Amino acid sequence: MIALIPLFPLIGFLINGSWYAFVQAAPGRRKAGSGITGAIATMAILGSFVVSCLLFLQLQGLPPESRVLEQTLFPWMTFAGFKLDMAFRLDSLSTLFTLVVSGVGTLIHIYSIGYMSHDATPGKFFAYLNLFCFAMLMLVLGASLPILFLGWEGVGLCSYLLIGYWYSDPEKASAGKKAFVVNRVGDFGFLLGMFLIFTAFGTLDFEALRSAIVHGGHAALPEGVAVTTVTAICLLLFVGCMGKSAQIPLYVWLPDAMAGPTPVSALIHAATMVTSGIYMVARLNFLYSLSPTAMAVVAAVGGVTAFFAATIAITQKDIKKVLAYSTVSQLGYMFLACGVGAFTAGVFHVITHAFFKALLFLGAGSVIHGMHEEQDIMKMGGLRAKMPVTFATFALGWLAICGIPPFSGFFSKDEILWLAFSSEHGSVLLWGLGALTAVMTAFYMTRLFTLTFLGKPRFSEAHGEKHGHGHGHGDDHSHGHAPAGVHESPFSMTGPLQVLALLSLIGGFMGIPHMSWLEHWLAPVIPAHQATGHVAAEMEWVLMGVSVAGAALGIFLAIRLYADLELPRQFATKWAGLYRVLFNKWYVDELYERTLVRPIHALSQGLWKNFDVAVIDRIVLSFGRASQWSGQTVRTIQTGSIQFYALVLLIGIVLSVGYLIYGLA
Amino acid sequence: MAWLDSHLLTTTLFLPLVWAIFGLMIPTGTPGGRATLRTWTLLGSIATFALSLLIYQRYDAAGAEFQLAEAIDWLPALGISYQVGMDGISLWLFLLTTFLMPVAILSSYQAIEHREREYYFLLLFLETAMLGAFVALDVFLFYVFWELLLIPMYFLIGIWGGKDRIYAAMKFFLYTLVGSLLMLVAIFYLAYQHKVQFGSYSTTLIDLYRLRLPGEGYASAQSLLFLAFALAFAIKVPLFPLHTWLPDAHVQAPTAGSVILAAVLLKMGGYGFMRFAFPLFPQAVLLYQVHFLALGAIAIVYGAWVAMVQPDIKKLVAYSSVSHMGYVVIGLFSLNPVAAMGSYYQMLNHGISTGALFLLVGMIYERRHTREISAFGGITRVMPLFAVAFMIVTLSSIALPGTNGFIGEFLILLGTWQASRATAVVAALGVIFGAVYMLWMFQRVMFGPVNHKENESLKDLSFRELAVLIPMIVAIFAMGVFPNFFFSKLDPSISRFLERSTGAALKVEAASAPATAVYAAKGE
Amino acid sequence: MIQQVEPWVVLSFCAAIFFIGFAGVLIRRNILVVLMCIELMLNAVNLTFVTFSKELQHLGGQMSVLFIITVAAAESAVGLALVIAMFRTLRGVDTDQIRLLRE
Amino acid sequence: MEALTTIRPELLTLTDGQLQALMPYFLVFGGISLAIIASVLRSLKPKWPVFILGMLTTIAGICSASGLLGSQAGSELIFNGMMVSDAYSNFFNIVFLASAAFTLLSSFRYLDHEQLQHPEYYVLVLFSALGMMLMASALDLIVLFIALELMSLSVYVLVGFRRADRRCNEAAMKYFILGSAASAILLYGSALLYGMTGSTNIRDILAFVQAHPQGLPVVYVLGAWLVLVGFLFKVATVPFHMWMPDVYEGAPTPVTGFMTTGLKAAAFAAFVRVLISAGYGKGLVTAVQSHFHDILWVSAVLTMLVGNIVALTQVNLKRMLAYSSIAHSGYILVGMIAGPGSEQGYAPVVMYLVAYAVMNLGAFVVLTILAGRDDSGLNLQDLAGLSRRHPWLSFAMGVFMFSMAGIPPTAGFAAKYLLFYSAVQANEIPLVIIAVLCSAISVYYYLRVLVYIYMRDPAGSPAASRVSVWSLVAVSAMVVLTLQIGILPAKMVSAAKKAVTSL
Repeated sequence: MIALIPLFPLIGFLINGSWYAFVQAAPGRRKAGSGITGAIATMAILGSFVVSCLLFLQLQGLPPESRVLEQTLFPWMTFAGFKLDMAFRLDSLSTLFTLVVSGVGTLIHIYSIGYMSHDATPGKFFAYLNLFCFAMLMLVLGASLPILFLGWEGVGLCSYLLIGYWYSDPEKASAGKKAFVVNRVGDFGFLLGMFLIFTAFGTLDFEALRSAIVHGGHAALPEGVAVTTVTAICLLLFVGCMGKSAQIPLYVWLPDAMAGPTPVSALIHAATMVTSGIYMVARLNFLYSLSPTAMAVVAAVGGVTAFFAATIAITQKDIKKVLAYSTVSQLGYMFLACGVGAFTAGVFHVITHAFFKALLFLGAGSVIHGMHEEQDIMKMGGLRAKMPVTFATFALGWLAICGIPPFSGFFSKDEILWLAFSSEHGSVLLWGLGALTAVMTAFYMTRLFTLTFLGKPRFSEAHGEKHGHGHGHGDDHSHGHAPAGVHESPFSMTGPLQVLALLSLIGGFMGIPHMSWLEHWLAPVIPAHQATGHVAAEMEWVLMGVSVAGAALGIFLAIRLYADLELPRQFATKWAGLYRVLFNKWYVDELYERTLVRPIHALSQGLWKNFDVAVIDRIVLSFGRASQWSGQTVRTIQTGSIQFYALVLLIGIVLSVGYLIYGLA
Repeated sequence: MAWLDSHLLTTTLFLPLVWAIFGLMIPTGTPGGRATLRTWTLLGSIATFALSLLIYQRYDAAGAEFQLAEAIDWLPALGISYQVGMDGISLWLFLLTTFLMPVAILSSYQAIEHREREYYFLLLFLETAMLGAFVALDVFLFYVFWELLLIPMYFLIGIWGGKDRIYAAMKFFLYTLVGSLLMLVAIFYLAYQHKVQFGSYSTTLIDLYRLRLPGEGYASAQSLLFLAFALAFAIKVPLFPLHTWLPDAHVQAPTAGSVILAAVLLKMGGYGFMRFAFPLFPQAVLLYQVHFLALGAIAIVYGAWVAMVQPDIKKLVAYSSVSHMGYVVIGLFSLNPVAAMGSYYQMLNHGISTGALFLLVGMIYERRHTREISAFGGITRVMPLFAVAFMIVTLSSIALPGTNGFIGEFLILLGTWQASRATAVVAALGVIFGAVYMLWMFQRVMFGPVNHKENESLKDLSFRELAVLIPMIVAIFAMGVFPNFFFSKLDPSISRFLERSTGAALKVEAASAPATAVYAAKGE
Repeated sequence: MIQQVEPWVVLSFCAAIFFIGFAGVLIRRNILVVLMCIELMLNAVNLTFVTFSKELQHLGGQMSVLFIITVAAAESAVGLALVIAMFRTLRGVDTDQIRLLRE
Repeated sequence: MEALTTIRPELLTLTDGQLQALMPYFLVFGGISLAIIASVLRSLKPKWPVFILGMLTTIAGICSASGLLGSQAGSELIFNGMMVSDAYSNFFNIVFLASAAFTLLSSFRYLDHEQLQHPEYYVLVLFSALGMMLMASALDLIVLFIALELMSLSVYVLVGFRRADRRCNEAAMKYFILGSAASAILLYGSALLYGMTGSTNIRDILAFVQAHPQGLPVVYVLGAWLVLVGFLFKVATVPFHMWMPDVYEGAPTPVTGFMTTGLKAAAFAAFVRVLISAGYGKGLVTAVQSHFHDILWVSAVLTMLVGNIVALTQVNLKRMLAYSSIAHSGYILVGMIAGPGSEQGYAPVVMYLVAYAVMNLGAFVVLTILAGRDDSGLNLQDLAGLSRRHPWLSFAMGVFMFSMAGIPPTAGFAAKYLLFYSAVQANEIPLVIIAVLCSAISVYYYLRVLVYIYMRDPAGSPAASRVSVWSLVAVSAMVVLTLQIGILPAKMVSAAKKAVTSL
């Protein structure tokens, strides 16, 4: 039964993939609409969603401590000295993720039917989407680290393929490659972490690992495993998370990943894939909680990333880039939560974030779609009237991410902030970082919202015509309806927006403080957080007030500032240096380019030309040359003179006779 | 049938050669004649593959160590005999060879336009030589096949190769030969030692396994003999810094030649280590473990780096082979079951995925007559099917989970980690750089706008080319998803290999034979 | 009383002749002279044989000499024939003239 | 030491066994006599009769020698122990006669084309074959000398057979002068040995050595060494090799082929006999042995090195094969050195000689076919694209080249591994390593021939080559033999072993 969840998208992928490869791709075929392929893909993911729901209900029917469903398909790698099954395990944590992935996934699939309706190769697109869902579901369902890793790399692949979906544009293709490579850097850590786990615990299965550590609900180090080992494991695995979930220093790929079609950004680069790092940390919470050092690192990286990304988001002009940095920032939040031991809060934020960020991205997609591929918010404005549904749903998402009660973002964000302050791993500093980020989040999101939907339009109606050239051949969908001007998107797109808006609105109620259903539900996997005594309970309300006030402040500032564009321009000129640094994303890409990419490239070039060819191969060839040379030299002895030949003969005799006499005497 | 039963291996082994000799009689003056010749050759390779499937079916993993064995005296005065037999380690490489041969032949249909008779003769001749090397149970017989396969490969590169084909062919031949000649001396020494220790000359492998050679220190017999063997195998693998023949040979060889070179010939190095160098000289293996681990790790990163900056696709793939085969080496020298299994699997993987890469490069070369990366760009648009196939193979090459490459690299790294963490860390860097150079190449060739006019009119894959690629792609996924299918026939053989290579087998023997205990005690 | 010549004196004499012959082969440019030098070497050998034969009181040595003289005659015949052939093509019998084949 | 003062009647009669043992020699000698008669009968147009007589002679000789090889149990001493007929000599007789036969086959058409069709050619070849046969069976140094001269004098003439050609003359002259000097040295050595041991019979010399295990007189050692130098000259090991490339290059191609095979085999055959009796045999532990060993060791190494590296630089095929012939002498010398210490004894040497004769003769037959007027057109470039014109000859050349390079499955490989195997047994491992490395060098120039034949396009219009049925028969026979010995060497090995055990 569990296997059906990933199986459906796999089948969808195979159908659409073969359809694309053998029918659609052939040059000269007439363009196919996205209808059939989209329907197939949607049916597939919907199937997963239905199965997920059924299984969720089944789980709910079980007593909490035995809420685990397992299915072993076949032995994957099993031989003397090693055993690994292709096995799935559905427990209270993974069931949440399957629901989110397949649920949000279904919505985004539906959305894509509209969004990709004018694309040349929708078969390919939906095949990729299905493949992604398959991999993502494998990731959350895997019963052991290697299977998780299978999904982990699988989603990376899909991310790569979808970012570079419009491959004709070299920049987009590069962005895809960058995503893959940066993720590979993370996977490097992941792999090593996995090896270390295997060496230390002799297993890679989550349950076996858990039972090696957790005894009677209490995590303890087994015999012979040092804390440093656990710290090393956690940190190495966290390197993997940095890659996949875009944390400092490996976050650089995510903003570039916005090159992909917007539904992809929503599904992969906001709602699901990027949260798999949090999933893994939550999954291995028993391991992380053993290592305070690792926890501190996770929290610090998360907090810093949250703040850092927010600073960049403030200055970005590309609607998707803003959202991308906001995603990085929110992911940082989640890790902050995990780092302070609030795994449940982290997961909570994953879920709410999935709702509102998917909503925001899809809304942005709707805007872009309506604006004929315009992504610069400076060239938008006043879309409220043109796109009422998009505006309304986007507004809900905006409020949710700003943390305004009672929208979903408020609950999860507040939970994180509170625990960052109150938990034993937490501190005022972390809280401060989080709160400051919250203010900035409210600020830049409001800026985005204002510039896009409010104010006066800063574009001409015929504007759409001159855009879309960048996508080359693969991006036909912008040409189809340019004369129509800016317009609201079709229902296949706004429908999902509305569902997501609803979810953003009510999603938070699953985790209302002190009566959190979520915490209760996750208790078998993540032990309920023990309230610590050192912070007064009233503080919670105080802090909540502070954060809401902060959000309100941010919103207020942004609305004031961006009502008129003159003010921000003045700020930008006044603090030109700071602005430039922020606008250029702290020059991190350039730094990597200078310190890693170019040196390694130069090194490789040098190794090839100056070492491989000039040294190694030359040494090899020098044997041949030396033989040739000595041959040339020796052959000159052959002078052709009889007498010289006789002389050599004589010399030979004299030498040998001399040796004989000397030896015998 | 009874005869076939008892001579199954020999029949399979020599079928291609005999078949090829008949093929020589087909007149190739007309297009029809040439087509007949191609079909005839293809049928021959398919028949061989069918027979090898029969072998697969007969082979019982739980049974004796070497099955389907045959032994005939060849040169009894020197203890040399014709002995063939099959164990798990032979089995899959044998199948890999017979599986790839039809693919290679099919891929040559259009690429080879002149002297086809010789070409197809040599291909089948090569098959016999390769198969022989994989089933030979007599060290000397192995050596004969090992050298024998140089002949057809030499001509394949030299006659049908690219611009510098003669240089490449010569380099390939000489490089490999120089390495293996010392092995020949070592083989003689072993046979002689057998005479000293057991009273008769023998080059039979199982006899030689019983030898006890002093193994203390770098100047000991084991150490020197191991080096002689290892040199031959390391060149074939090829291990850094003995790899420089490979880029030349790979680049210049015709497509089928590159495929076989990469897919099978390189495996002979790894196979040689597993079958001969390790079990024969267990102490020396321990002695040189560190060195080879280091070289393997260097090869992985170095190969990847150098591959990154290659302007020629084939050369890039060639250097990627250096990198990939580095994994095999570190896996073997880690001396534990996980890494050993991974290593062996990696050999199969590399055979499939690099073979497929060469096929793809060959296909695009046939269309454009260049392999310069800069001559391409945006090919995906004109050749979507090709792009799909290329993508899949690329993914296999960068070891994406779900493809075959992952299983190998994962197991190798996991096993190596237990033997030497530093090696594993460096080797794991290869995971990153592997993605860098492959994807970068892929991007430059397949993505971006089509900015060369010649590329606008490229034809997508033909039916024949699909028939070539689909088996490879199926293999890629089958091996990635159901590795256990392969492991199950391998497991006992790998265990035996490790038992011998770590000296465990000797220790067991020593316990029952106290006279020789002195040596075995040092086995660790 | 006639003083018996010590055998080693004779043998040394033979050796000297032998090497004189060899030196002639090395030094002389005229092929005819070179041929004579070879004869000289053979005759030194003959003398050696005879000396040993006398010393050992054994006829074998002297028998050998007869054979050697015969063979030497045949050899000279062939040699002279070759010299003639050479003279026909090269118009000379100088060893310096035959350095066409080299290296 | 028996003085030859009394006449013993039994020395003047031949027993049946002896008579039988002499049959090959008689047959060949009879054939030669008939051929001489035929060749002076000008009215008969002696080309065909002499050729056929020659072929029949060699075939008859081969038959009777192989009959003896099969039937003879031990060894048969003839002429008061001056000659012996044993498996060894008969084995070599077959080799010599076969080599002569194939030389005749390949020469027939060649001589027509070169306008050298003189019946003396066949007679001389047969004479030198007879000389070789006598060399392999001589037990007396004087007999050996006479046999050597019989062989050499015939070959001197053959080398200079193209009388009007300068190069040919030069080759003959060089060979003659240096060969005569070497013969004189050999003879001088014999004289010294005679003086020390009182006999020229090598069995007696061996007895002398066995009687003086602790120390041999210096003069004896000198004598023995000078005799060996005579042989080293004939087999052309460094530094006594200088004549060889010039002579091989200058001589008519089939003669060169004959020299590299028959002559070399004969020299080695006699060499082995003499070497053993001079104190380098199995079971003899003498100071001489270790000294000879050292010198031969150095000589072998130099020979292999010089032969191979100089061959690398040659473009004329005949000259290249000459240097390669030097190199092969080096390998054989390795076998000679290892002989006493290995279980195989000198069998690998014998085996190698056979293999070398087969493949080299084959190569020279091919060259004979390809040679243009006055042996021109034997440079590497002239072979370019040969595979298009002569697929079969190209294939044959490929087989011979691989065989010489020692690549399986050819005779050259079988012979080489046998040789190196025995050297390893004799614990000559450094020597073997040098030898295999040298043979690796050699692969380069052998393969280069194939590069031209198979991988290069023909340059210019090639001269019409002279394929005849006879030479094709010869080539095909050599290909078959090369492969047969390579794939199933056991028979040849046991034959070689049998030959050597009879020593």
